[in-house]
Amino acid sequence: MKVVGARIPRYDGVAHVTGRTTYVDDVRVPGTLWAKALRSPVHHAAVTKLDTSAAESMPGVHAVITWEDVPLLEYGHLSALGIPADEPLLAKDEVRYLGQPIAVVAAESEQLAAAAVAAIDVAFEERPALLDVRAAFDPDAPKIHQWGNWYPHFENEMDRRQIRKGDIDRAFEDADTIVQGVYRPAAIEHAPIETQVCQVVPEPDGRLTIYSCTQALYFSLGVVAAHLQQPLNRFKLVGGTTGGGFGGKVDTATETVTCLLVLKANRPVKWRWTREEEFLCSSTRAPWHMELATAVTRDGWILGQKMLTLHDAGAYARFSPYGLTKHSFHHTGAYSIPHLHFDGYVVFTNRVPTTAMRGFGVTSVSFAVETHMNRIANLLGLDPIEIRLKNANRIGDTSPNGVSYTDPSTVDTLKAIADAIGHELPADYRTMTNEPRSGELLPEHLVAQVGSTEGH
Amino acid sequence: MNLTVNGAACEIDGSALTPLLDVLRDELGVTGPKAGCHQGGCGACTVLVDGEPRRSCLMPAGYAEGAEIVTVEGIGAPEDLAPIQQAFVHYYAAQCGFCTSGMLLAAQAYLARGGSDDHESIQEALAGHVCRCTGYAKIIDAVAAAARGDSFDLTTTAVGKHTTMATGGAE
Amino acid sequence: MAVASVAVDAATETMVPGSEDEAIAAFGDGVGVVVVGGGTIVVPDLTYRRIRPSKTLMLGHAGLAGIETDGAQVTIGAMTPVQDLVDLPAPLGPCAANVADLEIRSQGTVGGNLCAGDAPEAPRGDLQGAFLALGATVRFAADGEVAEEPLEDFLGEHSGRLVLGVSFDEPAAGAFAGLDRPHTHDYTALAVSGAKGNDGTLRLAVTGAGSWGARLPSAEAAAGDPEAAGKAALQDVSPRDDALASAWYRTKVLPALVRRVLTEMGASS
Amino acid sequence: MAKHTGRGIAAIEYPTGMNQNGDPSQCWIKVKPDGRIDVFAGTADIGNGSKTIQSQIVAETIGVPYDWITYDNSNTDSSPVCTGTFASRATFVAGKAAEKAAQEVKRKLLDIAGKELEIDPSDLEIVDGEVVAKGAPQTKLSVGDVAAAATWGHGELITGTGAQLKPYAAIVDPETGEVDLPPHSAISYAACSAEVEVDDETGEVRVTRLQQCYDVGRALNPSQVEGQIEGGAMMGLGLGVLENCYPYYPSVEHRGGAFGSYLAPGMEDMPQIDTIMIENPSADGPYGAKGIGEMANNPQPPAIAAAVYDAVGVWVTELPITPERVLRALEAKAEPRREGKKVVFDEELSVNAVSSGGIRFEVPA
Repeated sequence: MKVVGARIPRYDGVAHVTGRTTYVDDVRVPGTLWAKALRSPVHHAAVTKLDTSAAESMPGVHAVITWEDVPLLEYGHLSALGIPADEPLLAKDEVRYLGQPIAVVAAESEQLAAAAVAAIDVAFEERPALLDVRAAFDPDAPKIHQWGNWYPHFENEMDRRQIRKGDIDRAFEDADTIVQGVYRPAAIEHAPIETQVCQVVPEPDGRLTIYSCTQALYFSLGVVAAHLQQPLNRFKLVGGTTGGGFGGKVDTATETVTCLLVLKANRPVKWRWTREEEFLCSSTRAPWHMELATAVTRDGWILGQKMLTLHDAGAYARFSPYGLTKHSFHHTGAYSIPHLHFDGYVVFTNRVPTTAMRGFGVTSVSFAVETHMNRIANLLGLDPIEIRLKNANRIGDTSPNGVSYTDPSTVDTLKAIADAIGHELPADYRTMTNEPRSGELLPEHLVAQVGSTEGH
Repeated sequence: MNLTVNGAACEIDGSALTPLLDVLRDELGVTGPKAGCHQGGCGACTVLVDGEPRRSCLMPAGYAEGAEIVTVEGIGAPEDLAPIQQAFVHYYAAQCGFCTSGMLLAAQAYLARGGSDDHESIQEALAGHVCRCTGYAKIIDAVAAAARGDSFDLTTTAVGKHTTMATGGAE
Repeated sequence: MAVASVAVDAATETMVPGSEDEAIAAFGDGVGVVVVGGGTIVVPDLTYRRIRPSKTLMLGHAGLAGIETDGAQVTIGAMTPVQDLVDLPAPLGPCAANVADLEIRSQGTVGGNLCAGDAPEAPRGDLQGAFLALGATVRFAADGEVAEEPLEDFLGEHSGRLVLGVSFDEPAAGAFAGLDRPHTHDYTALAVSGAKGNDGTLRLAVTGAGSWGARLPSAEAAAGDPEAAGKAALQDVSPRDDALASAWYRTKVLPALVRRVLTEMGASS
Repeated sequence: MAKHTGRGIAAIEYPTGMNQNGDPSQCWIKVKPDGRIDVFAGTADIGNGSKTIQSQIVAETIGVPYDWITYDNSNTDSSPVCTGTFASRATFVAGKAAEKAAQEVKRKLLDIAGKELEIDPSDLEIVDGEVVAKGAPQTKLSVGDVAAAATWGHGELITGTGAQLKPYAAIVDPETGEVDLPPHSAISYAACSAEVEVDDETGEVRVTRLQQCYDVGRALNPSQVEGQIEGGAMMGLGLGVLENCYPYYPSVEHRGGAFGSYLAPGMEDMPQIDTIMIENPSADGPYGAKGIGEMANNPQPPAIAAAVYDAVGVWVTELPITPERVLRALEAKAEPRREGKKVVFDEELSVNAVSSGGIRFEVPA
């Protein structure tokens, strides 16, 4: 018997194909109220008036909550790592993106909740919006965030993530060619087929049961407990079965607000975002702006790389500082590059906050580095597979942070692709392995790159 | 209104305008069809109406009056799976499962009209159904296998049609 | 069950006529009436509360579906599903086949398509260009009277009028060219239809270059030279930016699509 | 008018587990009196298949059939901590916790069995649900009998707990980014070839083939790994040529709120996909596995961009590579600026062109 390595069908496969898997939206609790949110209709504004009394007095409306109802208004996605919080659960005196939630209503039906949202008296004084990360640093840029237009809380209160390795100036001096390019992948929707949804039920013992579509049960439990300033066992988070996530359902977008509505209404409440809300108001993959300057020799050795990254975080930080740090750790791609100079900024703009998504931080840099690599090969008249094999990270080579690689496979995967497409490699490339560099593959500029693999 | 859902006659109050999806899920408690968008854009709500695949979020319930409606619950139970359901299990064609019921019913209708195992025909028949997890490859393989009339071993999954294994690296 | 996601207002009066005559009578002058054909556009508008009508006219049982051929004349009922057109000759068949996916084509109707203007995301009347190229006539009811009008005049003027059907003469030749990305979920970003009548009249029309489908008279005038006709077509449209494509892009591509249609028709006639 | 074909290559790497680590996952297991196994973990199954994988790991580690396992990740009352299903960690980190918990269960089962059989536990093994004396396969006791003996005879509850946590790799020098501990648990690698067909008149790009090779460490369930890779390929295709929240970025105008205006890849967008899986085992992952769920959408966009260049001779470096961007690039036919040994592409996109002095990207000539 070998279970590991076997093609076992999904644990929940039969439940999936018979429609019996219970997703949050399939939970049925009698007496459940519907939640609907009042959201910002503008990209950036002061909230000059917020009066919910008319909505509250409508028949069938059981609760309206605003920022005033939240015990701890700001709790960050990275607070557990000691990173300060910047985003209110519900907007207080200003809104920073179109769709930002301001107040949420619980009522007997979805249509009644929508009518109550329309009855909330709210006024805005619009402010100029900042949308281009490249203009965020300019003196005349609108000031949109309490921390300034870019995140200032990296270690030692630095305002950027830096990587410095080797001597970039020497790499540029020694280079035969310096290739510069700009790479800008787009913001992407997670677009799981199940939209953001939760159902919260008050239990006889005073606890709240939270039916959640979260990708991270304990993370979301911690977020709810922190906002409500309650111990973890006040809540039972029920989940584990999620209709697609891709990173967006780490956000804990609905759970906390729904708990607050339940505590106010003392009734079960469900908040299911519409597809339109999912597209327009839920967080996205970030758009990135990346500039690369790479020092290369005419025979295709990469001596050094300078990089500037502007990460468009949208209106609030969420996971962006984490994502940018991960990005910086992987900004050389699958290659060993001795001289590095990286500056990355988490830049705030008046768009929907961005969050984790499949490949967080690295999808962007893979596009930049690899497209740049293809350009370099093309400019130098070199084969795109050979130049990659030559510079590929090998066992013992050190990463941008100075850590040695223990299990690289760049050589293997590239050779397999060369085979698959019928691309014949010269003999010395065909025999390449992942083993530590030596001989012609260890030119002078890479000697210092070979570290120790012990201890990892 | 009188509907027949998975063989059972149901009497429904409410507006003829109410989308069939909401009648099924919220009035009848038939939760197989999923509310993925309420815009007709994803296909998670597709059911069979007199044998034809229809987006139930777009169809006013009044249009289904007197019709035979079949949801995923109606094509096969766990102990008695329809061939297309067996194919989805055996080909690992469902991941998160949220698009699966709509996908299955579109496939079921395709098979019922004599659809072949030709990949392009399958792609055309199921084109409106968004799956964000699988990349569609295994769904197409599953429908093709069901179209061929294969039988399925439910204790294992099929060897990937698009994959080869290699041992490499630095052992 | 209290968990009702239904956002359709219970207050909306629904009228479900069982025949064309009943439909005409129920529609009346059309004031305050929202017509529900297949539901593909109106039902999401209702669920998302973009419209909140006091009265709806549901045509599903009014018997307005079907394609009839009488000599050279083809008549298509307003409730005919788009899917029923896909095997017709060009430009209508390939144009219909280019609309969305099988299920949406089976639910969306010809009448609804002719009354669909642009939405924030994109122009929606995928079939309008093909019918314009065919010189189609719309049969409609208003204030209880039935009348006909060229589609060209009717587009955008459907308020107070209930579409009953559309008719045209089978063309001697026809062609359709659209952007052919295989993606199925979006509306037609840009497509050109052409048809040559039995009397030699040539009509060209576009979908996606404005709020409504539009004839391309300047291109028609230059039709002898497909390249020149393509460029001339730009005088006839004022495309705009939307979620699917920019005005710039539509302007760049329209000449090519016009040329492809003319070339194909030239080859087939 | 012409359609042109092209091919492009990319090679990538991607870390498993949270960057800088510090992300715990835990698991606990109890054994019912008939030997059936209940596994409790807090790992959400978002479609990735962690319910299946963790059940497989537990069955394999203890030595019982897969269908003896029940897996409960349904709530935070019964399940221990799991940081979550993201960062390619559900198999690698949470699966390792399950393996550790199962090892403890196995050890306890062998202890009880040793007492029942009066054999030293180190001379016993568990094979397909039976405790067997090594070298004397006729001497055996079913796991069900062992569990019964533990319950009714020895008065013991057989449980196992496992926790996986790699310590947080702090940045010791924020000026250089140097760390003192490895910031990743394992790194996975992939290479990709993309083939495209480009219409030079409409700018439409159709991806016709993706050939990919992934180092997956070890495929614990090859069908599930394929599912991740194929799903990732389509998401990568979306990144490359279709998807965009802001069609006129950085403008926020014309943002789509429907599947009709946000182009998530559909079934007809699918190219031919061929995948090669290489098993280069990770030292730290359960049974050598690496996490490849996320990276599966990373190699396609650059491979597609290079294929478009190969087809029509223009670099489109803003994603997605829409028909409009292809046509604009074809119209501009931009050549890089050459200055000394510098070759400068995309100057109009640079901060140097857009910022009025707030930020610059300086490179010596």
